[in-house]
Amino acid sequence: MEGLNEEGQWIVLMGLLVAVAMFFLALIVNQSALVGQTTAEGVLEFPKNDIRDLRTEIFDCVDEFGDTVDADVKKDIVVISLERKNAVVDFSVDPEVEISGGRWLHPVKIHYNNGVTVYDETVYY
Amino acid sequence: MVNDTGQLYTMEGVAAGLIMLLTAYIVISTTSVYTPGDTHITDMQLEQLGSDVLAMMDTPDTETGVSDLEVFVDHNNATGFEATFLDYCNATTGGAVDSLHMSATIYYQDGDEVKEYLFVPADDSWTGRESAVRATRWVQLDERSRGPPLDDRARAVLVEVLIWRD
Amino acid sequence: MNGDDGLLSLDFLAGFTIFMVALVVVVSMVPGLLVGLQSSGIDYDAVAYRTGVILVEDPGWPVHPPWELYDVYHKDEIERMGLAVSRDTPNILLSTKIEKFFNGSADGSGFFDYPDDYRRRVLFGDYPYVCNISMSILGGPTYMVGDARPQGYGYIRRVVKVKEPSSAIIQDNDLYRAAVPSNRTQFTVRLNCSELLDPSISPAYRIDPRIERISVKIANFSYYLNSSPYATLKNVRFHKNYATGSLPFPYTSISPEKYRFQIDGVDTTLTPNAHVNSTLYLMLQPASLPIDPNSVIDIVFTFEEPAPDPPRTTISGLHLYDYNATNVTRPDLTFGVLEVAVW
Amino acid sequence: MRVTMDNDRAVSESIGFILILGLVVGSIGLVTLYGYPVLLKEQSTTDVRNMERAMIVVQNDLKSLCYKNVPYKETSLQVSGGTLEVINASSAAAEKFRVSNATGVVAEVKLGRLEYRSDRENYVITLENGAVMKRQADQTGSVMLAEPRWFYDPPTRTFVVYLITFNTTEYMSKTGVGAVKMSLPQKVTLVDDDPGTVTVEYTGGDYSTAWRNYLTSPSVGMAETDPNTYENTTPVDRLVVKVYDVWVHDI
Repeated sequence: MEGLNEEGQWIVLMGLLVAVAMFFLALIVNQSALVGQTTAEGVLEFPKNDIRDLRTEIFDCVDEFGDTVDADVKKDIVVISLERKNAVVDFSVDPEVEISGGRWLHPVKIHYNNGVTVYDETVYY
Repeated sequence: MVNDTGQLYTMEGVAAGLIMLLTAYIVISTTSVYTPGDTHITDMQLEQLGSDVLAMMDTPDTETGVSDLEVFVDHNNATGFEATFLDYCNATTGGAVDSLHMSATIYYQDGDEVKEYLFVPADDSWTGRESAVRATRWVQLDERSRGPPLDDRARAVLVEVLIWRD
Repeated sequence: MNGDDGLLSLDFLAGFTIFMVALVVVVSMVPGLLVGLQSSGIDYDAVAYRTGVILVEDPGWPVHPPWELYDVYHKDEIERMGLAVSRDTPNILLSTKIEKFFNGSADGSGFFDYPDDYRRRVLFGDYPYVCNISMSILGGPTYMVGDARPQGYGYIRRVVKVKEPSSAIIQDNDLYRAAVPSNRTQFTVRLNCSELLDPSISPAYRIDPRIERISVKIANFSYYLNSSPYATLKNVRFHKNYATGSLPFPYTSISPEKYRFQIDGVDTTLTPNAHVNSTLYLMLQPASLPIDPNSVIDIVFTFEEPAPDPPRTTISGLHLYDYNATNVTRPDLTFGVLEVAVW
Repeated sequence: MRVTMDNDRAVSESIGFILILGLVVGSIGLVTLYGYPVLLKEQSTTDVRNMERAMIVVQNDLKSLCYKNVPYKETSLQVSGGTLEVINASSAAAEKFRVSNATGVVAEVKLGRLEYRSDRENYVITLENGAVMKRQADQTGSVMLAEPRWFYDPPTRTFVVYLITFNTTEYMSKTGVGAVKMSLPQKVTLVDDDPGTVTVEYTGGDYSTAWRNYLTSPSVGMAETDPNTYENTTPVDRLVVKVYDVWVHDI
């Protein structure tokens, strides 16, 4: 009789314990199923390379035309940006001004908006 | 008497086992955690690589030089573009060569319309069902007698490259 | 009762075995249940991406003076190791930064200790990440730091260009041959920093003696010999802002961390008083001279023959170390690829 | 305690057995009665949340197709506790956006959508026109979980509208593991440089609350003038309407 009472019971009880543990585990797993937005999506969403590329292109324009940027080229950039990059782009180049260090540079205003990221910059180039 | 107890031990084992298996079955059948495979990671890596390659092709090697990219586009040198692009993006530090493929299209503006022409066509590995990414780069072309489709005026064109892994 | 015990343990064994088998089956099912929660793979890729961005798009910190010039005693002041030439030139890396960065090992023989220094200065984060960072330069060396890659790791590959230091090679130039040679003659190489550090020149192509090596080579010295097999080089001195007195410098000892000077291919000090037959080569390590953006540095080679001897060299004049391509060779940017693996 | 008495044994054995059996049966009963329903409820909630997440992943694919000009996208996902179906843009059940300027209609597009209906909970999750939305079946309210990318750019006074349609060649629905395969064969960009007042009209109904909240939010900045009809509150110098025809090949 002690064989049954003291040794047989715990096999069933252990089984029960494991079962209950699994139940709780399942509840926890269910709770934590949702994960947030991943880093990769965040990186893809943020148009870092687009903005850098646009800046380089605008500086190339300034190199070529100075402050009288060719209207056709500006239109190229604005229209193609909207069509292919889905971004509203605007930029303007002002005549050179003297900045510290006695250098004469063009103030270049760049505006970029693709509905998720808005980027505005005035850079002296 | 002795036999009875013996059987009970076995039955208890079976009972405990059944309870656990049943619970495991219920638990597993009800918790269906299935996160869609994060394909965006490979997309992100490829996109970064593609942008890097185009940016580096657009960087002249010397201060007064003209970038490779500009020369290729300006002189419609598709084979040179393709070779350089694939060289750059398939290079690894270990010396092994990666298996990336590409096609490229150039977008330009013509009378209020954005038009395109295929610069580098896709090779045979393209079936239309690849997980591809796109990298783009602006190219500023000087005024020069160039011939169609890009006419002589100075213009900004957009080079778009589609990259996929074999 | 005693006979019972024996029988009982056999049956107990059977029951217990069934229980254990069931438990093992169940336990083996549970990890499959938890697999959906595992997201460390994503994390590794994110860390690799971030490390790639730091290395390729950031010049590191501190910037003035740049981190790669810190010696082993000031290593702790290095906060972040980035390889870019400047903030405005992403993907263009400086070769001296690359050399310093990959000078690391696990056994303490390198400048940096792997993995501690790399964890703190490029990988970041509380988790002790392990990495393998490698870089190869087209037609140049391949660098690597870290452990061998296991199965499954976060990865990013970046394509870059590498900027190598400039050098002035003076070869068979008639401008530096004096018509009337004298017993004591001086040849000067001038670095005008306000010209060199002109902000209108992109950092990607700039000659910056503060962060890059400067080297001067007189390739075919016999061209300047005055019908004699050799000439005597008394010394080499550095002058700042046209001052007559020379700058303080270890002129009389060989110190590789400051400079390297060779006569006919043999290392020597800057006060050699020795014969020159074929070549002179001087390389100044970055920031070995106290240079500010407006200083003018003159490197003066003085040749002097003892009194009764005739003049043995015709070399004299001023060579400008500037952006003129005939004066200074600036190597083209070279293509390179950088791989980061993190796990 | 060592027991030596014989009659103790029999008594203890049956009581012990009954006790254990009772305990086991009792706990199984309790778990079945209370625990299992909780687990099921929890599971269907999880199914719905998983589906929200999956829809956002599909929305990311859609973003790649439309905004990044990638020709083809495919994502595998598991649909459980409900059904995922595609409602073709040409079907009667498809909702509609009409965009007009001062002089007339610029674009009128039937959208089509990707829709998940939960079996147990009455939730419906929908990917329509680039937005992920959720509502309870048979009720009027709805919320937007992930927004589309319409925007007004104040410095250039540009208003950009994206209309995304879902097209299929046949009826599709799915339970279990499947892959959403989409491609973008064509898109149309309409630019109007002097639109005057821009009017956006939404017809079809189920998600009018979600769209109202979105269109009147600061990022878009429209005002509702009639039920489901919206006008811009800030002057628009340039109206850009982009229409994307997305083809769903399989789910």
